[in-house]
Amino acid sequence: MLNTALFLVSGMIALALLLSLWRLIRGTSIADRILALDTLYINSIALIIILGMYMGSPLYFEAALLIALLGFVSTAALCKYLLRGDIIE
Amino acid sequence: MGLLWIPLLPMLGTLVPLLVARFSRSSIAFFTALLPAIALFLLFQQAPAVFSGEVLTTSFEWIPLAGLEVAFRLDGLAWLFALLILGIGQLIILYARYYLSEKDNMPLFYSYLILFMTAMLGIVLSGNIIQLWFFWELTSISSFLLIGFWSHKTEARKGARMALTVTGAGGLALLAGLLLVGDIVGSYDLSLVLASGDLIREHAAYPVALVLILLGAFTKSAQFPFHFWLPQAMSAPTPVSAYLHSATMVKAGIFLMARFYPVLSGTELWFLIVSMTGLATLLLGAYVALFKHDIKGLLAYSTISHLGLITLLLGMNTQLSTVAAIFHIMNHAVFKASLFMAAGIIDHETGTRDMRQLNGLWKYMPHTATLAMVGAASMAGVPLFNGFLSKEMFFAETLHQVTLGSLSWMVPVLATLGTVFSVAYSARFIHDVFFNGEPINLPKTPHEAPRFMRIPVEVLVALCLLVGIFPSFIVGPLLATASGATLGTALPEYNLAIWHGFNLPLLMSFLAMLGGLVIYYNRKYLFRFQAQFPEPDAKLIFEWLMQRLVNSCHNIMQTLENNALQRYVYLLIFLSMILMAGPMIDLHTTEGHKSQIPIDALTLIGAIILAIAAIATVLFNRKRLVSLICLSVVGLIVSLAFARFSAPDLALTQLSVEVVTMILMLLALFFLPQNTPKESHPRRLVRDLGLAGIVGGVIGTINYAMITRPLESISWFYLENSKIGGGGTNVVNVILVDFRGLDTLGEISVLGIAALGIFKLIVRMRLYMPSSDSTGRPWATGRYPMMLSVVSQNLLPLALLVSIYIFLRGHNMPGGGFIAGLITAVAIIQQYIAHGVDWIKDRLRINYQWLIACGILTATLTGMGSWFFDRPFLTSWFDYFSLPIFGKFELASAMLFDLGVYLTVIGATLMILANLGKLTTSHSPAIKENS
Amino acid sequence: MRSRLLPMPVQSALLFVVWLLMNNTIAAGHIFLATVFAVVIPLLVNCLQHPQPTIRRPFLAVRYFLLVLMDIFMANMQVAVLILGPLRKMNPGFVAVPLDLKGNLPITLLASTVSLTPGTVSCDISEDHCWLYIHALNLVSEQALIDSIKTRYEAPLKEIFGC
Amino acid sequence: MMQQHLPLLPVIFPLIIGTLLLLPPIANSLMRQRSVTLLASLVIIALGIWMIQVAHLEGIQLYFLGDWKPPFGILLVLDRTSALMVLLTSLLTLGALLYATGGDDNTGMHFYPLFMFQVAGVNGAFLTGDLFNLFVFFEVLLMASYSLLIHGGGKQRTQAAMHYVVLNLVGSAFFLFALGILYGTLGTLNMADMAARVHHLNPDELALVKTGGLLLLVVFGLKSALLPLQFWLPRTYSAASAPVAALFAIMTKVGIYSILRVHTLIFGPEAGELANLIQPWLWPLSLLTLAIGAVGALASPSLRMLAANLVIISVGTLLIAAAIATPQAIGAALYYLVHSTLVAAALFLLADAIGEQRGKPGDRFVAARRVQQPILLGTAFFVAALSVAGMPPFSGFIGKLMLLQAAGQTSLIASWVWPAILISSLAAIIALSRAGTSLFWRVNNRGNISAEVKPLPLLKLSGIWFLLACSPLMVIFAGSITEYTQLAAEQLFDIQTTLDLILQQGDK
Amino acid sequence: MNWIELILSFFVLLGGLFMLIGSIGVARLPDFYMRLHAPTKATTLGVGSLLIASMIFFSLKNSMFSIHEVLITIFLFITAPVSAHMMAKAALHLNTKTLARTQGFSVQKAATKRSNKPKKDLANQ
Amino acid sequence: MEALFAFSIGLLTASGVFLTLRGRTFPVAVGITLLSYAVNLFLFSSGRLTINGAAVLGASEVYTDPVPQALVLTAIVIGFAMTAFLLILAMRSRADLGNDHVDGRLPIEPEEKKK
Ligand code: NA
Ligand code: NA
Repeated sequence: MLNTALFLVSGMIALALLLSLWRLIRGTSIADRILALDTLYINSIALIIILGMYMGSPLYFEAALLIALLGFVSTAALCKYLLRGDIIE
Repeated sequence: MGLLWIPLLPMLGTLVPLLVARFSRSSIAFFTALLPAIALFLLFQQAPAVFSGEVLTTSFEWIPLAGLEVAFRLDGLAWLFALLILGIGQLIILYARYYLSEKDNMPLFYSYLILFMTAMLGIVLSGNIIQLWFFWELTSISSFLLIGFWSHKTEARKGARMALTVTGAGGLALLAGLLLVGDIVGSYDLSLVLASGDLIREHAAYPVALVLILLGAFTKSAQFPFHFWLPQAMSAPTPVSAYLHSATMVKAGIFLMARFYPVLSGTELWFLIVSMTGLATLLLGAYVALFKHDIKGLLAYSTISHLGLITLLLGMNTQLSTVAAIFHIMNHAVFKASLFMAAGIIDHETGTRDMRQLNGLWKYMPHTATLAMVGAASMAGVPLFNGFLSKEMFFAETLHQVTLGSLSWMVPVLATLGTVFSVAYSARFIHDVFFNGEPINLPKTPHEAPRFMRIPVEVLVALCLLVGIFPSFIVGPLLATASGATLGTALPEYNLAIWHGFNLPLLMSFLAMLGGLVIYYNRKYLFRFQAQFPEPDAKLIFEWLMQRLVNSCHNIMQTLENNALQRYVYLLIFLSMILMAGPMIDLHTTEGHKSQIPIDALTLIGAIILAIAAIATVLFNRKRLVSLICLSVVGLIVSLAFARFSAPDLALTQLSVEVVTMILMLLALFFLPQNTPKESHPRRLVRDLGLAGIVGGVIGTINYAMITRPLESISWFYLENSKIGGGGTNVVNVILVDFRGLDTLGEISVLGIAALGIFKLIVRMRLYMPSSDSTGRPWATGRYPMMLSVVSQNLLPLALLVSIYIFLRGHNMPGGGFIAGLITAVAIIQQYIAHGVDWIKDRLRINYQWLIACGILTATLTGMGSWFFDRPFLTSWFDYFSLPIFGKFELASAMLFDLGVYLTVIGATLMILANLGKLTTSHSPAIKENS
Repeated sequence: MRSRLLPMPVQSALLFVVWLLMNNTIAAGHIFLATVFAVVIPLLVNCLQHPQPTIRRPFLAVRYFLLVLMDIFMANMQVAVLILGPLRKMNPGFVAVPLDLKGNLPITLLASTVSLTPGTVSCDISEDHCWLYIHALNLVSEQALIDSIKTRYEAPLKEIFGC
Repeated sequence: MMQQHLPLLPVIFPLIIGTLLLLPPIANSLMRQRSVTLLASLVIIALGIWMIQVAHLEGIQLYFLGDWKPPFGILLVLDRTSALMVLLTSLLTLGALLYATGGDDNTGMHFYPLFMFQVAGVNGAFLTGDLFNLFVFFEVLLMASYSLLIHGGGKQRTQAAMHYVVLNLVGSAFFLFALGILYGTLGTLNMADMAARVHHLNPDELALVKTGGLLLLVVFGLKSALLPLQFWLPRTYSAASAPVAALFAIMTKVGIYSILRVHTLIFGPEAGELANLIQPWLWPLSLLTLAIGAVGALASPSLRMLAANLVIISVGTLLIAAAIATPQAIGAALYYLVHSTLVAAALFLLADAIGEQRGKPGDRFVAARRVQQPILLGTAFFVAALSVAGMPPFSGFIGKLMLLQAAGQTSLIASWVWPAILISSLAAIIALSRAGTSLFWRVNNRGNISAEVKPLPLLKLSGIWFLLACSPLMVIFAGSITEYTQLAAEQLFDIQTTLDLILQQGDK
Repeated sequence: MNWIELILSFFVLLGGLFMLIGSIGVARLPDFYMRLHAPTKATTLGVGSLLIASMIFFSLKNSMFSIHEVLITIFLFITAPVSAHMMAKAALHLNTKTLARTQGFSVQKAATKRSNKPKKDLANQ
Repeated sequence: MEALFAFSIGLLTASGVFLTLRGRTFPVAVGITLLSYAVNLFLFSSGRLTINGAAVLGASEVYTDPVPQALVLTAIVIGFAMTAFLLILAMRSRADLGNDHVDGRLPIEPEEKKK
């Protein structure tokens, strides 16, 4: 039962990924693309968690943690780039 | 032992002039002459043995592997040449003392001269044919220096280069020829080579070897068609010309032919090449000489023709002709040296060498005139002078030879014709210079040369006469031994006498005389006739050829090496594809028989996203920021793939690296154009796409073929020993810090070096901050969004904690120093982004450079720690401890090593990013690009 | 009132907890380590911190936290419906909320709360920190929204930080 | 006691010195940096001599890092060849550093640390017995070379660096592809183990291994400037500042050395199916390299360019030897390699010195004011020119001679090799005589010796002469040197012994 | 034990559902500011519930409490609003188009212009 | 799965190579990065693909080949260093040469007016 659930969810997440990617490619504004990228990060956190449960191994937790941490940094950097161009000033 | 000193003393002698440079001119000359004089003396010491037919040799080991040894060998031929070189050398030194002016750097000149002398001696005395070549090239080099001695004169420079080029080329051919001979004989020892004539002549490679060696000889001794460099060598100071033309340089080629006579001669090929070349040279030289207005020019061409004569003699394959050749070598050396010196005197005293100005010098310098006339007479082959005798023998030989069959008669006829011209130009030399009216506006008023300047000439002229009158008494024995040594067999019957009765040769000489005088008498018609032809200037032609060569090379390089990176990269990739194509074809079945993993939906979607993102990165490559965003999606998916295929460490590393790279790219992009202009030609696009497709296909195929085949790797060892030997359960990390620690050390070094290099790049970079973005919109005013700063600063401690956590668990769980380092760095960079450089600079005082150094040092010293336990570098240590409350925990040297990694990563990353942040200084508009 | 040893008590506590969380344990050794890091790290990063107001009313803070959690849950439901429902129904809009809060941390917290809770995202803060610009996914009544934010979130925050 | 660590020292010592140079108190003063580095380079020379001695008398020395026996750990191999290369590098280092201390070291930052790091990388590449470790050391020396290339700044350097870096990045990528292929088929990284495993592979896997081996040829070919991958070299080398260019003279040799190492050990005569994998490609390419080098030499407008193209000629010559692939040829090649490296380095330094003295025209072949110290520089140039052109009495001709002899053994090949080598020598002679006459003899008296050019500092001269002195010495001691290189070459080809030695260690 | 699986599956599905909804929002909503709402909310709950699921899962699997997943939620709760904030700021800066019927457009203008006008705008309404 | 993996590598390589062949520095840098992704995956896969077999002792029953992972880790770091240098060099060449073409000078080829 759980496995079916996991299977369904992985399907959902896959779909989610695709949708975000579509937005990323489609745009239209650059902000949209950044938003899409951010969403992709979040989706992949979920993806890794599912993967961890799927494999029943806790080894991938840190990966999720890192995405949560670093995804924020890169989003922030991108936005700063749009705002100021110079992200470290 | 004395033999060794003969070349050795002059070799040392090259330094003498430079050492005594401070002394007076005369004493310089004296000391210069000293060592060669001793050598000459030693040479005479060897005379008895040599004349008794002995062959003296001495040799030392040098390069056994190359069959090279320091070997000297003295036989009659060598003795003769050594005599000429050293004897005439002495006279030249004396002569030069008075010839050279105050301005000239006399010590340098002498040193060159002696070097040249040494080289010549080396050639004639070598007992090893490779060593012979060694000195052969040395003559080319030293003559280059001598000819170019007056380097301020253009023609001197060009003449020198021409001589070097021609003789150098010949030298290389010679080397090839000698190596071939050596291969055939199996040794480079001269005696052995000379002993195995038949072996060589029968060998298939004989023609090749012969041609190559003769190329060497002909270029050196200015045989047609390589004669053109010799006249250019006149631009050297006259003592040099005298030496070059008489006893040395040009004689080297003759010597070579004489030396290898027993080995190479006696075949049709030899005759055809050598004698015909000689004949052509003889005629050409003699004819051209007549029309030269420059005295030295005339003499130069006469040298050419006499060398041709000698060559012709050597080519005729009869023993007597060889004897005649040797005889003429001596005679020519003597009279030509004297003539050049005389010419030098005239030049020196009148300031010109042009015979159209020089007239009637008889009454100004009767003494010199007499000497010159004797020399000229001997050159013309007038009886009672030495030239006559060898000329007679020459005519006799031309009559005997039959190799040309029904055409044989041509040889004596043409020989006579040549002599006719040589008589004519000799006549001109005498009449045109010393008589023929009054001199025409000479630079100087001519008078006799200083006493000692004439002595050398007098000595030589005396020799001309003495040999001419008492040949057998003066040179009989010498000629005999020399010829004997040349032939390597018993001597033929011959008789050195002035009078052989009325015979054909005498008639030919008589005709020659008559014809010569007649021609000179009506020379104006001949001159007028000759004037119709433009005189080809060898120098110009040669220079033109050289220029053509250089230009065409330049064009080739221009077209090939167009300094376009795109082409170079294309070539690189293309070549690798070509090379890989062959084996790919041998690969019969792509798919191996390893059980494969079934595809699951999630991975499939992942792959699809990867593909789309990659393609998007390419398609958007002209909108750089978008392309960058797509790129980071690719990076994200790649790290997910690592996670999917059981590589948590890689996933973590990839993630953190990817973020830092993204920040870096943003920093760089800020100073670069935001969009790429559309400049690639469709053809190029198609071409690149094609190559890219091929590469992708090939790499993909190889990858598929590889991963679908089973593999027995060494990995089992690491899995077994990671815990017991490395003290960690995270095998990947144990491999990094222990099994393959050196890789990691190198890796962090690379990172550190990169940081240093980037710092180097940044320090001097002058870039201006764009005041508005690519669309022209001014930047937002708020520098540090409040919310961002607040959250960033509160995130920092957490991030640090996480990095410590990642660091500590690295040895047993996914993580480790590198990832931890990156997390820390990113956390700090986040502060830079949120608060700005200045704010951080005031609060955070870390010298990143020291951090890097300490990191690498920590890792290295940790590795060296094992030395104290007498174990190799990087031998790890670990142990488990347990304390009452804390329980069991592990300490490992690997941890310390990893700390080094951690520090280096932080140092490097921050050094790069923070300094990049500091970069921009003033707000002035971006660099205008003319695109 | 800020102690030498513990310049940032809240962070220290957070660090202590987080370390134990990460290691999934309450073993003595780790408690020790957690304490060490909880003390050391703040000392390390202290130099990189803007001074921040400390929490005056911790319990209120906890209540606020739970409240926000609750709202987040509700928000997600509503937003989910909005997103999946017909786009016609939505009428988005910008709202400017006047701020009585002072201090960066409180304002940030407010803005974050707004972003995390029902159909609103805080887009910008005026440079004088007097206005919070919000985008609402489905703006029914501006004033109602402003009031709810001020009462539901701003007020407690003011109490918590006593400003 | 130290001798057991000898194979490691040439790698680790410069690395440590390099890091120390970054730290106070040394980092603070240029004088300290200079003295420390010079001392260090002397020590490295001593190490090199020691290694030669050990390798020569006590045979191959192995060093197991982390005490992990092959094929599992990384392994350093000290044999005659690697010892020779290390010594060569150290000599080069001293020469270049002496010159640098004359003032080129303060035109940019971190000169000495980077220099030391590059030396460490080069030595590592020479000594390692592990293919991936070779990659790592390649990257170390490349990274250092990137940074050194831009030392001193200026448009040309930046532009040359861009080409150099991008090309080498692609090269590194291919190196990794090749490594992947080789590990993915052979399942090991230790070169000796690879050589051993090559024998039990089925044809398909062999095909894969071949692709890997040939890809490696491209990678090493790029480093060693094998046609058509040589285009980057002339501009890069002539753009680099003199001491850096001098050091770079060893870089091409690293590539050639790797070809000799890898392709004789793994794909050498005893590799069964894979025997002499690269020869069919190496033949035409090396000959063409020689040709393009000769053409380039004739076309060169300046002494730097000429020197760079002469490097390409030497590369072509060496690769021809690699293509002949007999111990005799390789022995000759090793001798020639040492000679050509040192002389090329000297030429680069000389070009810089002459350029400085001649003022604005620099080292371009045009009339200019006469150089000061015409004797010192002129003689130096003369010696360098003769050596590099392979004319007696200096070292060049011995190497070429022995190479010609080696080629002569195989008469068919000789018919190609001899003309190629001899004609290239002629081209060199022509180019160099042109260079010499125009640099030293074509003096325009407009700007005769003017005050602002000061004579060359003694240190710079000593650097040049130190390198040049090796040429005559190599002639005088040619006997023993050639004997050594010959033995080294035979050792290279004596694969079985090497394998036994290394892999037995593994079983122990 | 089945009811635990039930709970697990519930949380898993809930999480996945919200994840999906979030992305649907990103893909579907008409303008940037509206899209901005989708992930910032849906993901918090989506990830949250997945993490709860994973907590339960691993706690049972290894029969010891596994609550470190909470960390991720903490991080997301801290960072998500800021990301949203930054993106919004950027969008405003770039004058990203809004849906025609967006109210308080002047407010948005004001926001981008950083003036303190909005008081009047409010007065008008 | 293997086929999928190989295909992805091929595609990444192709994209990387294509961008590396562009004329401006930034796309080249992006191309090199793509190429290095491909390289890392390739090298990684030389230990064959394994699912749920991370080489952490005790974490699973079958272990993947850890060696390539270690190699890729090194490769990633080195690649990062190289990319960083390339990017800064790109900035420097823009600063020194006034344009961002890899040759430091803008092409004069008539490619512009062709279209
Ligand atoms: Na900045
Ligand atoms: Na006259």
